[in-house]
Amino acid sequence: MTEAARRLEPGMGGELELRDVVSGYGAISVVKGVSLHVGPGEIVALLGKNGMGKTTTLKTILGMIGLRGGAISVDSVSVVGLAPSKLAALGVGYAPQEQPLFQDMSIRDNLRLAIASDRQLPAALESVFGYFPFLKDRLAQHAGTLSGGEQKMLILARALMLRPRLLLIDEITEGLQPSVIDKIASVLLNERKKSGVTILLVEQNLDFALKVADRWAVLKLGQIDDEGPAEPNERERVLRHLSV
Amino acid sequence: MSTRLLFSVAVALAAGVTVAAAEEKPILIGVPVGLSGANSVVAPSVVQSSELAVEEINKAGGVLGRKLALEIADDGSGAAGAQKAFDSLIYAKKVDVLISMETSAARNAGLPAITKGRKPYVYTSFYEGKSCNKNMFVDAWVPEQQVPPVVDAFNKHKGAKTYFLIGSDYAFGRGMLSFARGYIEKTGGKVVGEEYLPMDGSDWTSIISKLKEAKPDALVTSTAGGAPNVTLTKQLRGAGVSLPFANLAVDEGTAKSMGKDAEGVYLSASYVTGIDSPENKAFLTAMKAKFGEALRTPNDLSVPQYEAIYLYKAAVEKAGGTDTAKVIEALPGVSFTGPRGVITMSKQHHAPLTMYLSQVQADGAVNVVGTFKNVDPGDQCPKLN
Amino acid sequence: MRNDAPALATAAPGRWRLSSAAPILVAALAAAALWVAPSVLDPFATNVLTRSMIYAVLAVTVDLLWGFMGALTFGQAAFFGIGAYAAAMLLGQYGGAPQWMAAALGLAVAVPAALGLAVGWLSFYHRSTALYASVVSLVVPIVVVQLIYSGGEWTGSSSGLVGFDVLPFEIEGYFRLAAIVMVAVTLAAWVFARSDAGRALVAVRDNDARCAYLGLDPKRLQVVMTTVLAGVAGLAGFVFANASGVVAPENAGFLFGTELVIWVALGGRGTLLGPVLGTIGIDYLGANLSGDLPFLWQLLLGATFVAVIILLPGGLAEIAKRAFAVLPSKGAEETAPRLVARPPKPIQVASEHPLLTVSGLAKSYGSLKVLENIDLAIRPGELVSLVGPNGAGKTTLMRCLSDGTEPISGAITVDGAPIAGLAPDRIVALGVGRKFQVASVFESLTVAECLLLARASQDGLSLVGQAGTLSLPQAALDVMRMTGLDRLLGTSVRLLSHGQKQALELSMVVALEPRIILLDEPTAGLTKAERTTIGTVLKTLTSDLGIAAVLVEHDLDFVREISSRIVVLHQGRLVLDGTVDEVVGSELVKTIYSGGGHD
Amino acid sequence: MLLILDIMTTAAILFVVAIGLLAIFGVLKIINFAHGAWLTIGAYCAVVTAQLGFNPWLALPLAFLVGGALGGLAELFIIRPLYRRPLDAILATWGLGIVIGQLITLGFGRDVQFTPNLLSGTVTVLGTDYSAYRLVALAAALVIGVAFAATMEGTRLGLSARAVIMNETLARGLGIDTARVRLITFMIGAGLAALAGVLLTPLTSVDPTMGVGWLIGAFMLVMVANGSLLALAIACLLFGAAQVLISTFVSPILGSIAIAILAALVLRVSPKGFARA
Repeated sequence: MTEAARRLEPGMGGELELRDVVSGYGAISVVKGVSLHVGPGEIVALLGKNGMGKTTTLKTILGMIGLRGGAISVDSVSVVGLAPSKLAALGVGYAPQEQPLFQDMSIRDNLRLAIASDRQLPAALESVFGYFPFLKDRLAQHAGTLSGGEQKMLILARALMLRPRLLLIDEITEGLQPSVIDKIASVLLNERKKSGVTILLVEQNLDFALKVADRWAVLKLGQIDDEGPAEPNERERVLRHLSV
Repeated sequence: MSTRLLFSVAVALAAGVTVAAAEEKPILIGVPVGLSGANSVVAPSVVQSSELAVEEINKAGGVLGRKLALEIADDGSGAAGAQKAFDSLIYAKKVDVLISMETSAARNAGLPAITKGRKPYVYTSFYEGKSCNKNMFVDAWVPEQQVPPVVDAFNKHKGAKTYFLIGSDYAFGRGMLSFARGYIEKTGGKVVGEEYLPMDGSDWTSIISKLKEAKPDALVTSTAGGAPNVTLTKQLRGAGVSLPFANLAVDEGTAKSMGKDAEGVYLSASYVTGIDSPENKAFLTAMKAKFGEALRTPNDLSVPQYEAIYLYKAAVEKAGGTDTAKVIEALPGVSFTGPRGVITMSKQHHAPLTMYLSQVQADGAVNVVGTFKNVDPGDQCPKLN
Repeated sequence: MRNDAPALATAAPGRWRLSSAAPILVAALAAAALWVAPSVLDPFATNVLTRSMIYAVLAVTVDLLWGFMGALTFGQAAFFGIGAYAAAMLLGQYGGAPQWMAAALGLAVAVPAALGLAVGWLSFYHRSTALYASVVSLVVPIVVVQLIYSGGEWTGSSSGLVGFDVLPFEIEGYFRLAAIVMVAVTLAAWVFARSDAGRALVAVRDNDARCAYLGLDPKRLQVVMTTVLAGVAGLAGFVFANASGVVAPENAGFLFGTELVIWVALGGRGTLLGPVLGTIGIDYLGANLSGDLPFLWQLLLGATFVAVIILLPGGLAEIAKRAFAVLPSKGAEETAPRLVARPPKPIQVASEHPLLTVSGLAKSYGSLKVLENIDLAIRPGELVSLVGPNGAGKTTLMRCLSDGTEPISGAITVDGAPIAGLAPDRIVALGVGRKFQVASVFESLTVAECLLLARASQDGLSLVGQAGTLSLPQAALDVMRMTGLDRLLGTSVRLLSHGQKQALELSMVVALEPRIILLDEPTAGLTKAERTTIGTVLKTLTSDLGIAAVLVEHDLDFVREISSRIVVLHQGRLVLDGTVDEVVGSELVKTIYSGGGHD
Repeated sequence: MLLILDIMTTAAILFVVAIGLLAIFGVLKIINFAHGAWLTIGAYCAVVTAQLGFNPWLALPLAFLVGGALGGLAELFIIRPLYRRPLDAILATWGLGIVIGQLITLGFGRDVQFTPNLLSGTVTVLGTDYSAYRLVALAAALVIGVAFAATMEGTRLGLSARAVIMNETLARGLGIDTARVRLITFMIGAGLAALAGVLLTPLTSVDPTMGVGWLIGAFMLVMVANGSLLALAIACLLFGAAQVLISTFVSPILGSIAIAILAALVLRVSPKGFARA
């Protein structure tokens, strides 16, 4: 892995700013005025129950769903109206939750898709092999043949291929064993230490979120319902928002 | 776009009005013809020969002192278009007669209109025969006239005993080949295969393979004009078929446009440009003079059209006017000496014709190799006399 | 609502009668005008318009199939051609004596209808796609034309048939015949399209899954329509054969089929009058122009067609609509029926005998196991909430319960009857109603029409008229009253809010009078007040009427409040099944929701 | 032997004709009913090449470029607004086909055009005289098929196209410019159709409506292949064989509609056609 390549250029911190964001599908607005700030190098966990607008918020940032109101900027530059392809070029990485992999493509092709040019491929592959060595020997294998945990690691690896300055992660821990969750947590924290990447983490797994994030925010019915610092003593307070 | 459309409507309406003002109304000849669709390749030549005939007749003083004028209408080479074209000519343009080369489907579609509209109709296209209507006359050939020269020649000069027949699956294709089969068998030959492809089919592979396996002495084809003719000939040549090969459905012009692929093909026709007669030479000279560069090669469809207009002229003169009943009565009795020789539609509304067997040469020229005088059309419409 | 009802009842009839008389009035005027027309028109226009009007009949059938039912078809030309050939062949063989003329008419309708039945059966089946129906409709004319070509003397091959006996009319007579047939068919189509049964066509186009889950058989409706309209096309063929005196293969061909679609698209699909006027206008214009400008005419028509498809999907009718608002559009309440309560079904007594049993249910997608070893029994009057984190398999379980054609292992019974292999509409008939997560309603219909369709599997639908009353079970009325839907009966569903659509779907499901009701997140995206309403309704349904309810829900406050039992799913397994207290207090549940709970 | 050669070459010709349609359907999920018009455009490129006096084989690259360029225009102005209305896209492309046919008629006339043979004569294959050009067509099918597969598997464009086919939302989320992928795919599909048009010239007549006859067969094959290249190859072989066998042993008329009927039946039984694997 080349440390030099990962060093950030000045002023490229991946700071994310959402102001009064409204968006949704068809006649329905799912996100109804969300304001959220994620500072450069910060990790923020966006929590909340199903259907509260977490994934919609991520997709709105990525430009996959049209913004109906408010403003979104990355490093103080508005990204509203930018096609997802332009965002990727700006260094925004994404680890989606629903149908996150091309199951019938090789692992290598899945990883290739994250970067714009094959010339960067060897270096980028080397860098993610550092985190997930198992990928190295299985590049030709179809992604669909990986186990659930391995697939999740592949999703994360792919998001890291881009060497993003801002990383949007959607429920990466869903259905995973604790050991894999720990592994993912350490990868994220490591990457932040190394590259100063900013991360917005959509999660339902509270323990994981509190472990990785600096701050948390709970989304309820499309609005930020509560937020606070990610400290162990906050657990009960957050759980009230999430459980029975 | 809508203004253009409106403009077109205006033009169309105006065209209907302009005829009204002439001092003595000209005799109107309606020509429904396939300007679009399958016949659109040959239609321009039919229009040209009609124009020449009308120009010549008008220059010579017209018919009973009246001028002739043409009304051309596109029949789309099919039934639906023909219905519109016949209606338009008979009812909107109020023509006195219809003279046209058309597909069989278009002709049939027009027949109810000429019956209801009570107009004489001269059909100038060769066809599969046996279409009868008291208002309709035909001055082109039918199978009884076209097939015997070919089969006789193959019999006599090529010693052909076994024949393979290939056609498009439509009335003309089936009609020609079924007559050919009968004639071949009657004259002691044998048909070792008879195959058809749909009219719009373009893949003759299996049929050609069957042909090669049957190893006949000669091949007779009768496809739809235009594309099927070309695809079949190309694929036959591609497969290396070099039998004596007669094409009952190809005209001189198409044969020429096929280039080297058509070399050696026999065709049987009542007209080829190479006919050595003063009438034909005069006709060809006049056509060249009138159309110059734009001239479409005259052919076995356009020349009958030319002659039919003269036949109609003769009938009107004999009848003393354009009254339909009188013209119909007069038509079988008149004759005209044109590029094809003397034409009289005296046999059950059909015409005995001189037939020419010719062969396509390497340079595309079509040489006459045999002449058959006054071939009788046989009993086409026994009920019409 | 009880207060509003009389007002509705008195206000509606006057306007209503006028609007339902409109088609007949228009038809009568059109018929009268067309009857006189031949004495004014020249013979050319008369002849051309005769054919145009016959084609317009076909355009109406294409519009019903495509514009209303959503099945793009190129096949109507084939049925038309078969009808024309059947008549021509019979009349050519036996002559035009009255009995043979009647036989020709019968044959011209029956043969295409029989083929239409076969084509419909081939085109529409459970899980068939709209594209497949179009594919079949392409094949049919190709095959039919080939048969005609190969028919030799029988069919006249490429030359078609001519010279057969026809009805003893002059051209004016044929014009009037064509006009009458066109006006009658258009009127029938108009009345039908506006009738309750006609709305079912639109419902099938909008959302055929919802139709199935209302206990209707959308595929059967599509097959019936294909059959009947094939017969109508055959009738047009009969008239055509008589009026033109000739039939040709191109009358049955694929190209003619595409032409019909072009006319309908240009006229305005889904408007009936648009396609009729479009067909007559374009065909008449074509007859005048194409003779002189054959290629240019085709070019103009093609270019206009492309432009209309892209820019003006509603066709020329849309321009007319926008400019003058002349085409009848239903204003709110104009045609809304009056609500009445129907006598309640006998209350199901809460018994120990389970209504729904699931035993050993497992389901997997490829190697991914979504559900494993689920055992569950639900009794009348129970309100069971299914909870669990994302991906636990809750929605999959709901789908397995309501669609017997889902491949599963294990057994599911409703009231003792196994549901394996049953399509959704059959399971609805067993008394299972399902509400989807995303409100599944009919966007193009009004609220009242949606509810009528919900009752259709039990009460039927009128083929000609619109029901004056809408008789719903009291429970459905309650849902509507509480959510305010009762005042929006004539409103187009498209205009409803998200919450109103959810309430409408719930009303529709309740209107089915199910014994078991499956609800997938009925409160998603609703306001607090709306959720309270829904909760109350559900409690009433289960406790008062003895209906069993199974609920997938994420709002745990809501679950706590209304459930009689909670079932927890996690990673495809049933991990807990108990009372509210048992589950809420469970450490296991807390672990699951905080991210643990793995084996 | 003759039969086997007939089957192989018939399948090859079907494959060449259908692959452009498949490329577009696979990625865009749009059925290009103007496919026949692009075959015609390609064939007229051969006519123009001959008129200019160039080597007839030069028509192949020319047709690919012209077809691709025109395809790009069609995608931008006609296809792009209709991605959400696939049935309307069928109609709009059909209309486009009419327009192209009429424009060709206005430009070149209705006549059958003369094109020089790419290759004439026969060769002897295992004792059977066989049309040399049909064997060339077989080779062309293999070359085009392999080149297409290599593009899909080996290049970044192919990678992006496969990503769009498998999961367009995800592809977009990963920053793939899906609009560009669609445009380029349509251009390639249109280019391949035009290329096929040139390859057809030695077998068929060249006239403004020549493409229509090939459209339905190609459409049916692509439906059965459901966007998969391998399935298309299988479909061409099976249906090509059926067509040849029925033509040979039953009737060429039945053979000519065999593909349409068989495809409809196959789709009824298995909606995904041969693309099961």
